[in-house]
Order: sequence, then structure tokens, then C-alpha cells
Amino acid sequence: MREISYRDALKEALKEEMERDERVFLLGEDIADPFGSAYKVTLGLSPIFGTDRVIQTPISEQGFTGAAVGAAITGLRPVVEYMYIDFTTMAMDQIANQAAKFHYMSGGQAQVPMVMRTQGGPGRSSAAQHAQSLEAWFHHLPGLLVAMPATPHDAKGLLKTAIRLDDPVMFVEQKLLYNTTGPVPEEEYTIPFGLADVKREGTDCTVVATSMAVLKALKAADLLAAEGISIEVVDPRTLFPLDMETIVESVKKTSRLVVSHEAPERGGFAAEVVAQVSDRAFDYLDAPIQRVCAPSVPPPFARNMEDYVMIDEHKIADRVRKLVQGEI
Amino acid sequence: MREISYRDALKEALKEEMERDERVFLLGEDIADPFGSAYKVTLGLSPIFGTDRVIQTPISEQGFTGAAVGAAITGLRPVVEYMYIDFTTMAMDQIANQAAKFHYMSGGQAQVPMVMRTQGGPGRSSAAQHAQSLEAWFHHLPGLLVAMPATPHDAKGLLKTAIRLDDPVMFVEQKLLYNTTGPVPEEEYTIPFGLADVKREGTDCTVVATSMAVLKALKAADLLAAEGISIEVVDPRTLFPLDMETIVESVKKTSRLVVSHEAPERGGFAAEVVAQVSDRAFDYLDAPIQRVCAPSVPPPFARNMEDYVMIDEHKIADRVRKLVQGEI
Amino acid sequence: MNDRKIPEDLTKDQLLAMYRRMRLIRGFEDTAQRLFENGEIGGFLHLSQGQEAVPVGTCTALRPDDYITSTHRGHGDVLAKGCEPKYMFAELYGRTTGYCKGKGGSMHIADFSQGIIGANGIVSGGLPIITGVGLSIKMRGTDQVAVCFFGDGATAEGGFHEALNLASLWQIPVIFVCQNNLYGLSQPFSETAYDCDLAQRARTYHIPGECVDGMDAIAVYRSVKEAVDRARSGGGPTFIEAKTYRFLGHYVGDPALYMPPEERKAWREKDAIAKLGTQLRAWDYLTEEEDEAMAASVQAELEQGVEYARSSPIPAPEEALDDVYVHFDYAGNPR
Amino acid sequence: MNDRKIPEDLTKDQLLAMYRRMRLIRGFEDTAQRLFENGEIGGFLHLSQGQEAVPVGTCTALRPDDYITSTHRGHGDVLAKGCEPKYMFAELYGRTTGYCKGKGGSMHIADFSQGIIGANGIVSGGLPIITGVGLSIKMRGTDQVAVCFFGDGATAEGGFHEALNLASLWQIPVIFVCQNNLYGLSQPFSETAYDCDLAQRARTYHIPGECVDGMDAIAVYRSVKEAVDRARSGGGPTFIEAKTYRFLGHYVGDPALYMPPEERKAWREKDAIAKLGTQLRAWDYLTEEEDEAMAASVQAELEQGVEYARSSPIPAPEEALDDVYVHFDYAGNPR
Ligand SMILES: Cc1ncc(C[n+]2csc(CCOP(=O)(O)OP(=O)(O)O)c2C)c(N)n1
Ligand SMILES: Cc1ncc(C[n+]2csc(CCOP(=O)(O)OP(=O)(O)O)c2C)c(N)n1
Ligand SMILES: [Mg+2]
Ligand SMILES: [Mg+2]
Repeated sequence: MREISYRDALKEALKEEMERDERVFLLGEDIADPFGSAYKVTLGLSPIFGTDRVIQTPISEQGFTGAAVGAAITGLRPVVEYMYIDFTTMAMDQIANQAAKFHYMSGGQAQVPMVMRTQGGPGRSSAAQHAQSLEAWFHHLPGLLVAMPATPHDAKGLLKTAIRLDDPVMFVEQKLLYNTTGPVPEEEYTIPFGLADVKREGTDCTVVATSMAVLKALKAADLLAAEGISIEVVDPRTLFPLDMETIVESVKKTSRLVVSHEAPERGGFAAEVVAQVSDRAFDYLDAPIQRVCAPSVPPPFARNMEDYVMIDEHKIADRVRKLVQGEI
Repeated sequence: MREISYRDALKEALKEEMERDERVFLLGEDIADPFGSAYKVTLGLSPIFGTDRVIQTPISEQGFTGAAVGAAITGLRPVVEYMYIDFTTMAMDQIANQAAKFHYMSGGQAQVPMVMRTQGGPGRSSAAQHAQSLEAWFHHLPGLLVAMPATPHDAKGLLKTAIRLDDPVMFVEQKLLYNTTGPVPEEEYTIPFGLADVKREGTDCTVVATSMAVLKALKAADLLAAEGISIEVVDPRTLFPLDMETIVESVKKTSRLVVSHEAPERGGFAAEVVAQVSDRAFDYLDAPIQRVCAPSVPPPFARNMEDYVMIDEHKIADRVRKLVQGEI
Repeated sequence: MNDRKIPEDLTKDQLLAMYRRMRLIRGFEDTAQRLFENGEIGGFLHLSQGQEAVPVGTCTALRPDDYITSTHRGHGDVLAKGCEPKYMFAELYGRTTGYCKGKGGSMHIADFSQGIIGANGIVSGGLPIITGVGLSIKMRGTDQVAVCFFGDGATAEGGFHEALNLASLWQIPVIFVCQNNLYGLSQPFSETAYDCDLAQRARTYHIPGECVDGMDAIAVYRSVKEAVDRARSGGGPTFIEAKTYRFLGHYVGDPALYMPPEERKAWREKDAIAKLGTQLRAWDYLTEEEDEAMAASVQAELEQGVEYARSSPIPAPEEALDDVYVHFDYAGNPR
Repeated sequence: MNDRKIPEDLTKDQLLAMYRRMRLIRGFEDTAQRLFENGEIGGFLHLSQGQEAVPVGTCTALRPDDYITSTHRGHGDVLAKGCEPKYMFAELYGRTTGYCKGKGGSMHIADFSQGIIGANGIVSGGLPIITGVGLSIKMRGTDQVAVCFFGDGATAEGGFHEALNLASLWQIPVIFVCQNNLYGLSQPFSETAYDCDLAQRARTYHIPGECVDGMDAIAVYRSVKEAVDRARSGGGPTFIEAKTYRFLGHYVGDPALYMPPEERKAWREKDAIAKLGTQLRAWDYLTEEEDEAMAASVQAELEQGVEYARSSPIPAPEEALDDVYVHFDYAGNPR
């Protein structure tokens, strides 16, 4: 199968959905050519669809989020882009109090088919206000769906689904993933929300990982395989809806679980997975569930400090090793 | 000991700290007399301290939060009030990217001694945008401290400490607690952050509860006591720093744990408690840790629907009973 | 007084309909207040007695397929655009027949079938949203227009600025109608902005702005009509400040100690309903008997509305879990 | 040209210091760019070549105890207020000797000891903050002033409006200095606001506003000086739009295809450093030799700065866990 980048996979999804449905349009800062957005996902789309459908906005996150809400509830299907997930803070009322709640508070009258694309995560020395991983906020919020693709294949399939759903979706990309490549079918496909993907099968320990952590977990799997330890890497792909069946099945098989993400540990998504698994698979667990996440500090600037707080394959492998060897 | 209301306890804390330290001042919407703030906590303070220290602002949450950050980093000690926790969404950049991070990103130069008072929670049919419990967002955020007092005594002691700390504090009150009363010493006292309070001792099951859930847990304790079940109610009082020692000690004694709060379950604070306890007390747990929280839906308006999603003593007691009787 | 001059731009029927609507709103608010004070309904009630001329004047200039957004003080706005009291009462009673099936309550009443995008509990919440409604009209190529109602207090929020800026940039068919009732919650407008002329501020965005007497329904109508005509023909947004007054406190239960009694009295004397009634009689559009008959019919409609609400089914409590998502139940299971 | 007329309000020493500071900024930015392109430093670099006259003109009107806030493009602003290149380079290198001990990087350089409250990665982030700085000055009763630097792009954010509104209401000693370099990131200012005169907009808040040639350091100084004098004597806030230009792309690595070459060329010709140099020579304040000596001294200072940074200690990685709280470690243990 052809291999394309995560960036191009996303771009294809946008292009195909804009071709398929003329109600779909893009809204965000600096998304039109020649700049084509900070991570170049939308580069090349304004020449095709025009700046009436690739609408470049002033630096007004609250304003353009409201614009998306207003457009969505009156029949269009906006896809907005926040250049960094850190800037969703500027639009939090429109995201949390409006987009996420309109369907509910109108008693089901309104539908809010909007996608909020953004990217987070560390790894580029971009410091405290450009490298956060804030998905836990959106995951906690009733009314939103949250997707976090780790591969080009998932990125394309999930984005197409997100655009077709009638619920608001927070779609969280990762800045270091854009240049990663992987197989993506030429033919049309979509990936349902709420379906985890077992990215690697294994027997000794389950690792539930999201976004960049999936890639790190797969590398950890290689390291561990060399030592005779077999891990199963489960990527939920959507944080909500969350495919607990696949996770619980895996844990029942392996009896051990590590949950990993790039966001700070305290109150992060991993805690929810721990809480649900420890409830639903209590009798199957041989050891306490472990979290491999960032320590709860803001992203530091200096590379070595940033590396220190970032998860990586070694941190995951070390924890798995300790679990399997009964040291935890 | 004299009994006063939660509201008056808070008011006393503000008054005493404003008398003690002239750098302390209040900032928020409609906080001056004669209105004296939505829940009347600040009523009576502007006549004493003047409207130069009880500063009533336009409806500009972003603006006045920024004003507090600016004042705090240049030597003052602002206490801001968000009328409803739901409105922190309007100020999220200033809270999350500025207040919480200034100390860190300036390499320790800046200190941000500001308190953000607000109130959340259901119970008054105030619907989707006036009854949320958003403390999990702030708990997840490195750089903030989070307090959630359940009693007049704790409200006063914690607020005085919050004002004296040099770190930014999200101080979350609860709308139905303002009229509750309890013993509060006449003499000066403060309560340290990070010190849980065992609100009732017991042997069969630990219930960790926050804010309003503490009162519900205490009622559940009465219900259960009549059936011969003894629960220990632990109130962490501050979500961060979190006194895990007290919680783990209690769980080691009782072998069972229920965690309860009013916020939606998915990704809420309870998940963090579960994750930490299941790691640190794995071998002491006789049964899976249970969460008694709101289902993850926006707050509905109609009383009976709101009651349905609210936690109460029966929901807590039922879950404890099942745990103790081995049905879970 | 040119009260004698019969309007040429509004028919007798229109004027009578406006008058009736204003009385319906007043009656609705008075009834809601009574029901709240009786303990029959709960939540927050932000009532709009005194402000009726603004929504009614405005919505008289609108078509059924036009849109409005409103605020926490939204009863008058949504009634003016076409909401029926009975479904509104049902909402306040938390019944399944309410506009939002009891999930929304006073602050979230919406009727999408009539372009009523809803009241909003967030001050300024509707302002960013209206830009999307305008954008959507423009993209769909219809000649609808969209009105954003908001209060004077909302003008201090950042969303006010962002919305005006986007509307100006996009030249969308949006009419900003600021109901300046002189107070935010308890704060006088003079504490919201220093000596501010809102229409003038709008003009710095190149949005035509004007200030109109919000106690005069016909004046409001005319101002909005001009804006609507311009918007429909592609002329972009307009800003209207309607100076009005909230006769009562911020919400039911607020003694409003911050409103000087003389001020309250003075504004009561400008009552827009009384004014229009006097005009209608002066123009021989309405006899005393017709006036009384109308009062009775309004009263009957409201009483029937309350009755309808009272006798409507209470939602099953577990309906609280519905309507979180279109495609999933609240727990994330597909449906 | 009145370039021959020697300024009476600035001494020769002041003018030479301004000139040197501008060259220091230019050199700092050029050096940082080279270091980034070499791969010696990382992160994001938003450089300010071309804009030097604005911060230098502004800060020449300030006292050491006055405050500034800045933006993602903050090197020039903080250098103008007194930051030293060596500690800035150390920050860019992520060293313990950096202003923020390597935790902040380019977008967060701050020096509280000199009132430099810091660059800010959030567009418009400093605007709400400056109101608090102004409030604090007023409450503490000093005669300090506070300058808020921000870009044209920031004026579309809600925080811009909220900050101007509060400053106006509170009459605080704040000077808003908008560095209008014609572009947001890639978006021309004409796409940020429809035909907007920013100083005029400020005046609707009753904030005196004026537009100044941002390629003329002396003009900027005079404009800010007037504002500072007013602010110090209790006259409240001022808004200044300085029209300037970013010679390069938005960040190092941005080819800036959206900036027309003729436009870039035309602005290069207005270079404020060259302009001031010509003036200084015309006034006989600077000989060719002195000019070259100054260039060499600037170059030496920068090279020493880089050397200082390179030879400074790298933080222990686990220092990443420090400075989250004053009273607790990152995990919540008291200290
Ligand atoms: C973002 C936000 N901040 C504060 C409030 C609390 N609040 C509700 S109404 C109100 C006053 C609004 O004043 P105005 O906009 O003039 O409308 P009015 O009440 O006069 O109709 C306030 C402060 C809110 N609902 N939303
Ligand atoms: C809230 C927010 N939105 C978007 C960005 C991304 N961003 C960084 S700089 C920039 C352009 C800023 O333009 P302007 O304010 O004119 O400053 P300039 O870059 O021209 O100095 C943008 C969009 C950001 N940092 N913060
Ligand atoms: Mg008002
Ligand atoms: Mg710019």
C-alpha cells in the first residue's frame, strides 16, 4: 500500500470531504495559501476550494469558534483549526458552554456538526504555552467527542468520520506526527469512533497509549521483545467514545496494564482508564495498573529538560519490565 | 463553639485578611454593596474597605483575571470572584496560560499570589451553563492549587491560607453550601493546604468525598450506621496538593474505597484518586474502588432530572453497602 | 407630539399585533414571576418587564425564516419572534412538552423551527454565534437576516469586539440589537464603559450604528427595518442601541437596591405598552372595549398556557441522560 | 527634510544610546537567526529586524522602574528595556544562566528586576495583564507607568477590547504600543479588521490615540514621552499605533511568500537604523570612525554574549520539575 504522511492523510480527508459535501468548510488562522496553516495541513486547499470555503480569520479564537457554532446549528459543517491546543483557552466558552451543550440544552433540537482540529504535545522546545496536551479537559466535558489519531491511516479515517458526525468533535493531532508516514489506502474508507485498534498483539502486558505514546509504545515493544517480553499495544483512537471492551479483553489476557500519554499525569486521561479497568477487571489484575505520563509540570523550554519530562520508549519499557518481573 | 454559615465564614476570612494585609483586594462583578455579589459573600465589605479595595469590574472575566495576574506579579494579592465556575471559560487563557505558568516560565522570578474564588455545582435548577463542576480542569493544570471546602470551618481556614500563599489558587465553593452552618472558632486559625480531614471515622469502607459530597457522605454514614456498617469519611479539602497519606492509611484500614463528587464521572477528580490508591494500596483492596459521581451529562434544568443526576446519600450508601456485602 | 400622525409603514393589523405581543410578553413575565414566587417553578428567572418594545419592534421587521439569538433575559425576545407561551411555560415547569423538553429552562429557550436559536446563559455568548449564523446565510445564499439581542453589560466582554469585527470583515447580514437597560446585573452602564456611545463605537468597525428610543416600539421597528432591508440586499451588518429599562430586579428575588426609586418611577412613566396603547386609541385603531377584550384574550392565552404546562407530562428522570450526543448515548454507546 | 534640526528634547548621549540599542537589537536578531539556522538553538524564533525603532523609542521615554509587557516577538522590546544579550542568549541556549533558567526560551524572556514582565506566547496575552500592572501602580501610589507592546494581529482578540475598556474606566498609567508591522502571522492587517484606524478606535474608549512613524525612533520617543508624562501625572492611558515592518518572515524558517517583494524592498529602504545613523552624522554627533567603533563594540558584546551562553552550565534535566509552585514541589509536597 502507498505510504503517505500524517499531514497528507489529514489533507486528503479534508479535501475528500469538501468535495463530497459542499456544506463542509474550513475556518481558522492563516490556513489559506501561500502560508497554508502552521503545520501545512491545509496548504493547497484554498486554491482548489477558494477562500470562501477556506476562510482565513483574524486572530479571534472565540469569534471564529462562535462562527463555527452558528454555522453548524444552521446547517453547515465547519472544520475549525486552532493553531495550538494551548489557544483553545481563548475559545473555551464557545467550546464548552456552547458547542458541547447546544444539543442538550435545546432538548435535542440543535445539532452541532463541527470539528475542531488542533495539535498539541511537546518535542519542539516550544515551551509552556505551545506544547501542552490538554485533551483531558475535552474528554471530561459531556457533549464533546475526542479523537487522537496516532498514524496517517487513523488520521484520515477518523477525520472523515468526524466531519460526517453530527456531534462536535475535538480532533487532536500532534506536532511531531505530521512528518511521520504510513500506509493509507487509495480507496475511500472511514474509521468509526469508539473502536480501539490493537496496534500490536502480545501476552505479558497491555499498554494503552494515545497519539504519540502509541509510537513510543510500539518502540518499547521492540525493545522488550528482544528481552522476551511480549506487550499488547492498544490504541483507543478516540478518548470518547472509549472502546473499553477491547481494553478489558486485552487486560484479561495479559493481567497487567500500563497506560501512557504525553499529557501530565495528574487528572489525565490515563486515570480514567485506570479507574474503569480497575473496576471492570479487578480480579484479572496481577499487579497495580501503572501510568507512564508526563510529570505534572508546564512544558519547559530547554531540550534536555523537555526530554526529561517527555515519555519515551525507555520509560514505557522500564515500567513494563518492572511489572512483568513482579517488582511493582 | 459559635456556629456560623459557610457564607459568613468566607466573609470573615476575606475581612480578616484584608485587615491584616493591605495588599489584599477583591476584584469581580457586582461584588460591592448594595448588591454584594451573587451569593452575598462580599456583602458588607465595600462599606468597610471602600470600592478601591472591593473593585467592581465590568463583565470582563478575561480582563479582570489579567488584571489580577498583573497586580499579583507586581506585588499585590488580588482575590477575584467568578460568579459561576462556568464563566471561568471566558478567562481560561489568563488562568491556564498566564496565572498558572508565570512562576515556571519566568524561571521562578514571578510569583502569582492570587486567589480565584468561584462556586459550582447543581441543585438550583440553574441548568447547563450555571451548574457545572469544573474543578477537574484546574486540578489537571500544573501550576494551580485547588481548594474545595465542605464546611464553614474549612472554608474560613482554607481561604485565609489561600490568600497568604504565593501560588495561584482556584478556590471552589458550592452554591448550596452557603447557607449551611457549622462551628467556627472566634480565634484566628488557618488550615494548611494538602491536609485531609477525616470527617468521620469508620472501619468497613473509606469514602473520599469533596465539597457537597462530604455532606452527602456523612448522611450516608448515618444511614449505614443504622445497618451496622461503619464508614470513614475522608475530605481531602484541597484537590491539589492532595493528602494521599491520609487516604491510603484509611484504605489500608478499611480495605474498601468509594470516591464521590458532584462533577461528571468521566475524567473527573475521582479517577485520579482511584489511580493513585489502586497503585499504592493494591494489596490492601478487597474489592474494586467505586466512584459515585454525576453521569457525564450537562446539568439539566428540570428538578427531577437534576435530582436524578445529582449524587446523594442514598447513592453513596447503596454503593458502600454493595461493596461491603461483597456484591461488587 | 406627533402621536396623531398615523404611521404609513405599518398597517393597523401590524400595529395591533405589536401591541398584543407586548402585552403578551408583559403578561408572560408577570405570570412567570407569580409562579416563581408561589414556588411552582424554579431555576433563575430574569424577567424583562419594561423592555417589550425592543424585541417586538425588532421582530416585526423580521420574517419567520430569519434568526435571532438572545440572552439570559430572553422571554420577551423569543416570544416576539414567535414562541408560544404554552410551550414556554411547559419549559419553565420542566415538562416534556417544553421547547427544550425541560432540559433548558428559562435561560435556554429555543425554537429552531422559527429561527429562534435560543436564549443563552452566558453574557455575550450569542455574539460570536451570530457571526456564524450570518456566515451561514451568506454561504447558503439566502436573503435571511440574523438579529443578535444582547445587553449593555455584554459590551464589556471580548466576544462583543470579536463579533463586531468579524461581522464587519465578512459583511454579513447581521443586526446587533443592544438592549441597554442601564444596568449589567447591579452595575450601572457607566461602570461598564467610560462615557461610551455604543453606536459610535460600532461605527469604528464601519458598522452603521444608531441609538433608538427603546421605549417606542415603532421607532425600534423603523430602525431595525432599515437595517434589515440593508442586510437583505447585501449591505452588511448594523448596530442598534435601544435605550430601555428593566422595571424590576435582575432576577426574581433581587430587591434591586441599586436602582434609585426616582429613576424607576421615571422609567415606569415611559412604559412602552401604555404609549402604544395611547397611540392606537389616538389613531382610532383601538376602542376601550377592544382594548379590554385584548387584555382578556392575552390573559386567557396565558392561563391556558399555564394550564397546558401544569397538565403536561413530567419527563422521566432518566431522560436527563438523553440528548447529550446525536450518535451516541451519554456513555458513548452508538445508537 | 528637517533632519538638520538637532533635537532639543534628547541629548547627544541619549541619541547615541538609542542608536546603539537599535543596532544591538538588530545584531542580536541576526545572531539568533544564524544560531538557529546552524542548529545551535531551537524552539521558535520570532525575530524583529526592522522594528527596532519602536521599542527603543518607547523605552527611551521610560524609567528603570517602569514596566513593560511584550509578545512572542519580544527580543527587541526586552533588550530596549534593559535586558542584556548574554543572559538572553543563555536563555535561548537553555542554560541555567538564562533569564528564565532555560525554562522559558525566546517567547518568555522576563526580567522582573527591571520591570520586564515578559514576552508572551499568547497573542494578546499581555493586554489584560497590563491593566493589572496599571492598577497595581495606582493602588501602590507610585508614579511608575506600564507599557504594553502588542502586534496588529492582537487587536482582533477580545482581550484587546477588554484591556482598553478597563484601562479607560480605571484611568491607569498604561501606554498601549501597537507595533503594526502590517501582518499578523501571514495575514495582512486589512484581513484583521476592515479599514481600521486603530488610534481612532482607541479614542472611542476615550483613550487618546495617535499613529506614529514606527521607522523613526525619535518620533516614537516623542509620542511615548508625551503619553508617559500624562500617565505619570495621573492623566490615564494612551494608545499609540507605530507603523513598522518585519523585514523577515514570521519565524525563522518562514519564507514569507505572502509578503510582496516590492513591499519588502520599499520598507527595507525606510530602515530606522540607517535613518538615525544619517541623522546623527548630519548633527555631527557621530563620525564614521565612531560609527564603526560602535559597530565593533556591538559585535563584541554579542559575541561575548554567545560565548557566555555556550560556556554556561546546562541545567540538570530534573530541574524541569522545579519552579512549578512557590510553596510546594511539583508533586505537592510542602517545601
Ligand atoms: C460570562 C458571564 N459573566 C457573568 C454572568 C452573570 N450575569 C448574568 S446576567 C449579568 C448581567 C448582564 O447585564 P446585561 O448584559 O446588561 O443584560 P441584562 O441583565 O441587563 O439584560 C451577569 C453579570 C454571566 N451569565 N455570564
Ligand atoms: C491566542 C493565539 N492565537 C494564535 C497564535 C499564533 N500566532 C503567533 S504570532 C501570530 C501572529 C501575531 O501577529 P501580530 O499580533 O501582528 O504580531 P507579529 O507577529 O506581527 O509581531 C499568531 C497568529 C498565538 N500565539 N496565540
Ligand atoms: Mg443591562
Ligand atoms: Mg503584526
